[in-house]
Amino acid sequence: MKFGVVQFPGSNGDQDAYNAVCDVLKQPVEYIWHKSTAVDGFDCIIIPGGASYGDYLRPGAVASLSPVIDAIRGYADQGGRVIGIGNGFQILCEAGLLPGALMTNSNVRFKCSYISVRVENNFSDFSHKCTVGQTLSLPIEDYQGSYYCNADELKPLESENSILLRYCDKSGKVTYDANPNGSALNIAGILNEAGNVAGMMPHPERAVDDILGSADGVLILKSIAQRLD
Amino acid sequence: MAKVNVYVTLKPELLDAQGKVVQGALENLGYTGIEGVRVGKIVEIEIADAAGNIEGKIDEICRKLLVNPNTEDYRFEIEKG
Amino acid sequence: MAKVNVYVTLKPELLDAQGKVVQGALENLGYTGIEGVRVGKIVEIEIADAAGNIEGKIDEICRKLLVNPNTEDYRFEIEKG
Amino acid sequence: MKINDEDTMSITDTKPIKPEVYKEMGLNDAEYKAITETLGRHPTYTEVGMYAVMWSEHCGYKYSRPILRLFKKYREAIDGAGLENAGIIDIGDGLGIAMKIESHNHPSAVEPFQSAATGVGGMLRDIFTMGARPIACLNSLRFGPLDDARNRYLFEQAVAGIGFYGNVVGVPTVGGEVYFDECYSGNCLVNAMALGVIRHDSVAYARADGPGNPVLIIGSHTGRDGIHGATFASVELSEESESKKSNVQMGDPFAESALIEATLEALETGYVVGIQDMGAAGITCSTCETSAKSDTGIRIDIRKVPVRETGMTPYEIMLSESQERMLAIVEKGKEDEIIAIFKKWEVPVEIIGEVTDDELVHVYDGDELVAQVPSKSLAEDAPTYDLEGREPDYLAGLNNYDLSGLAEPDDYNDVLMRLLEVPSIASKQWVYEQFDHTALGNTVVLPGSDAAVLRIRGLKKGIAVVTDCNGRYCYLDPFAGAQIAIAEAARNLACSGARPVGATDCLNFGNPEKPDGFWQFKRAVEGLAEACEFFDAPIVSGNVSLYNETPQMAIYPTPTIGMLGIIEDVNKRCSSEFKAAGDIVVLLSGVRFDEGESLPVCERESLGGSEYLNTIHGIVAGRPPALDMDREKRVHKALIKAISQGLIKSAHDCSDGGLAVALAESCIAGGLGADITISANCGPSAALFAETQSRVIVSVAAENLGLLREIVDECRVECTVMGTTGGEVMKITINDVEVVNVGVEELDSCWRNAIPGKMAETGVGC
Ligand SMILES: Nc1ncnc2c1ncn2[C@@H]1O[C@H](COP(=O)(O)OP(=O)(O)O)[C@@H](O)[C@H]1O
Ligand SMILES: [Mg+2]
Repeated sequence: MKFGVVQFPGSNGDQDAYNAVCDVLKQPVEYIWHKSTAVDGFDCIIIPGGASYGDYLRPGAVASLSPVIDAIRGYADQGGRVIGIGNGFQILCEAGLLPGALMTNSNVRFKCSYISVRVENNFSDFSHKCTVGQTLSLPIEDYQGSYYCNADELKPLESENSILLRYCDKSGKVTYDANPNGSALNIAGILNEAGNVAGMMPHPERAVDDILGSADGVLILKSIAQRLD
Repeated sequence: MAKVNVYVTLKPELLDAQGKVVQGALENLGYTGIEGVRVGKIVEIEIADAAGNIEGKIDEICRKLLVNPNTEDYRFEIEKG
Repeated sequence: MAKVNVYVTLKPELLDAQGKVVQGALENLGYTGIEGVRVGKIVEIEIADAAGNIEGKIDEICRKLLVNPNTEDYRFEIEKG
Repeated sequence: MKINDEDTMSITDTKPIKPEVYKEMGLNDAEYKAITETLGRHPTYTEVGMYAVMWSEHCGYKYSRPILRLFKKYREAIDGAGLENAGIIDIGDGLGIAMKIESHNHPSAVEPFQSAATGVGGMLRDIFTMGARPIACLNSLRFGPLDDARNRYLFEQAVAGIGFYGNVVGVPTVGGEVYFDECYSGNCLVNAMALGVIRHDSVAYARADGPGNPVLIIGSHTGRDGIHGATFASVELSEESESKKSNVQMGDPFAESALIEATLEALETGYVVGIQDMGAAGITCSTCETSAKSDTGIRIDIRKVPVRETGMTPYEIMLSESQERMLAIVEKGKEDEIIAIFKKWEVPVEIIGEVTDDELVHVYDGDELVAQVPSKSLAEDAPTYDLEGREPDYLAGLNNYDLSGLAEPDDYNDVLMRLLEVPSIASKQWVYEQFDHTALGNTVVLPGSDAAVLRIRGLKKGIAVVTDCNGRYCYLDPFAGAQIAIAEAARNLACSGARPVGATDCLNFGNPEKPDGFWQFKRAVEGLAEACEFFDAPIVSGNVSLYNETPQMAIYPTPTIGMLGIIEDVNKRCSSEFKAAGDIVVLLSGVRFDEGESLPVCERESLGGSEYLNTIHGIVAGRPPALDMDREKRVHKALIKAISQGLIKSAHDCSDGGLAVALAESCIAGGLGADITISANCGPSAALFAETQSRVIVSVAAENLGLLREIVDECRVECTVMGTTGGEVMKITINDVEVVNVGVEELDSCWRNAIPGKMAETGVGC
């Protein structure tokens, strides 16, 4: 079972994602250069976090036009699993692989912090190791992490169980105060309609060891790895 | 030679967080009667060759890269030189 | 009632990292003859009361808050309504 | 350019440069004369510019070099192989940490966002130029009080700029400090620090060996920005500096992140002979310093330098401080391989010349020779001056200020809360939330504790890092204040379980040409030099920022220390918050106890220089608290040992605001109250708020108290049980009188909302 981690100029979460797959999942993993279109043979492709192309213009806008994303579009159409984390989520939205967009945080400041998210869906390949309603502690770090989509897209997200994670308080309640950036419906992560493409602003790959403050990210990584078994 | 100014603004129905902060700041500075502030982008492009369907080309560039149609509107001006 | 558009652009002698990336992306998309791209800001302000020296007021707002005179130039248009 | 021909060209017929011109650039008559003597002719305009920047204080250290020799590592480097971009500290296992701190003060007062951003960029380049992979950034920031809108603007923009750069590059900003004081109003301090990991066998050097080897310029195109930035950093800020504004440098963290990956990959090949980043004085500095170090020369054609604008003069190209650029010297015949690596990362790269054997820097503008200067005269022969220092007249009066008449406050709860609200003491969450501190996934102790702790992939050991300096102490006694900065940095490391292994310093001072200013500078360096050796934290790198004053005021002398420590087992790291109800709260102290007493002998004077005195009484006077380095070190030893055995649940040092503030911070961070009882032979204000040194508050499980006592006895450290954790209230009883009783939630909200509250008074610009 082979993981791919896409490398864009300037993306910096690639190493975290790569190391997490090596150290935590102990699975084979390879970098995929942004100009490459060779995406077959991977069991899951990670589009990592961290400022591809400097987040210039709009985060993810430039990266979404790269050859690798075109190839990933085909890969996803055939049911290939893709997870975008942070900037990776932004890229997937910009590329139209996920609905909606990520907008500037409501306080117009970058925010880095451990937050709590509630698992809304545990049928997916990205969350079946969790229970519905479980609270995960994960770090966020973004300036444009506020999820938005129009009403037409929002309804199906809700009705089709495509909301993966929502910002909540420590006890698991989804409240206004627990929303760190103004996201619609406190959305922190979503799935596409087919359930094989996921995007999330929190970083599970950085929360993989109690010593780092949380190992809750392991549940998400293991969900991916074990469904593939 | 053409100089193109593309103006990209947030769709009016969306909350403009940055605009709101600027508005608050203006109010703090004592300016009254500010009813709304919205912050958008200008992208200035210089193109060597202004022949052909330049409008069509710019429009394409906007839709492909400069603008996120989910959240933004745009208009542009072309100044041929 | 007045609607004011303030256009804020980076001084021409300064490096526009954003513009450079946009230019590179356009070239990668196959657009040729792009000689330069610069990214700036528009701030749209709605003011209830357009009486008095509104130009002066807007200019002051630009200098106090909207524009960083070390790095940016600006111009504005006022549309009285 | 005929660079392959025998270089027979030389510059003749030069005319004298007008004194106004070289003076405007910062050279004096004697320096100009020395240049003409070295060259045997008058310099060209380009050459004067090159000398002016290289001989400025910022690059040439003309006033500070004699003093910096007090630092052992500096002396050894200057007398030996030469200084490198950053110092390297051995951490065992074949690995080292490259570490450096640097100021971006003057530009920040003019254009805070870009200056803070480029400060971070410059630091990172110093690190990866050595071949080290950057793993963390820290910073040290000082501004005037937040009641003033201009100060709020500077603070907000500097923080945003640091965040912008570090967050986009993807190196976590794991710690730092922020202070506010009137003395920084006209002259804020923005110091950026970075560190990276490196294998000892793959260190890269700033050298230009091997005549004939090609010289490459790498990275962003050269523009007109920042010309004479180094000179600018070497004068006092004045109205006139307003007109130099247009030389702000713009940072491009995206370009930097590609530069990091490409450079590290190029260095891996082993074909890079030498490499130097371009900071102050750009191409001038990198060409002359690398060749001077290798006893070679360099010949370049500035027309080969990729430029952003047309019509740039040789002078402008040689002095530009455009960011995200490097100079590399590559093994002849391997240049294509190296160039291919940079191309892959889409980083611009050009061959601009070659190494020569004549020890000269030759600058061609196409066919025309525009400068030809001995490398060493630029890089090493900057004149140094022994300035005169004199103890400032005001100092004796301040030091001997009589504090005995101070009234005790009526309400200690109120005083405590007022101190927690002082922005220098209050929570810095507003700041560090704007920095990505979890990037790279190695941050073990996040901002908010004493020192930041990082794991190193594949190793059991971890590292701890911290920045520290109390400028007020340094103002009252630069020698003692500097020593306390070192002691406190080491103490913060010890609180996380780390022993210090090295340090870096940023010497922020006023005008050295004034005897007061020079005395402060010299005394502080003397203090640092002695203390850093004593605490086994040799200073391996640093930076000097002088002239931090306005016509109204000089800053407090502020020798910021960045210190690195090692934790043998990173799983054993400790943090500052109380962990569980029912734990015993213990004070470890290096201060002498009198028979039968459970708190140090303290006198009124120990309130000298304290935040209490400043905030509650509006007085900056007295002497800084006394430091006994030997006792201090024993506390660290006991603490590190107890932490390594897993005996201690939390540790937090007493610093600004004294014992009461430190207790409150451990309560707030842990969301737990404490019931504390102490006895003292001084007034409650001194017992609660004196900033007596060498003290650490720890919490331990009751069953481990005995084992802890054994360790502290063995280390000859005082250990006083003060109470227990638990409940929702923090209570302090002194000599049977309850003086403090406040809910932790109330303390928390004072402390947490102070900075956001002040900042909400303004809005962000866009
Ligand atoms: N400018 C900053 N950048 C990042 N972290 C900061 C900054 N200022 C303070 N911090 C963090 O906030 C915490 C408290 O800082 P400070 O009040 O200076 O602590 P101390 O009193 O222990 O020196 C520390 O973890 C520190 O690293
Ligand atoms: Mg501390």
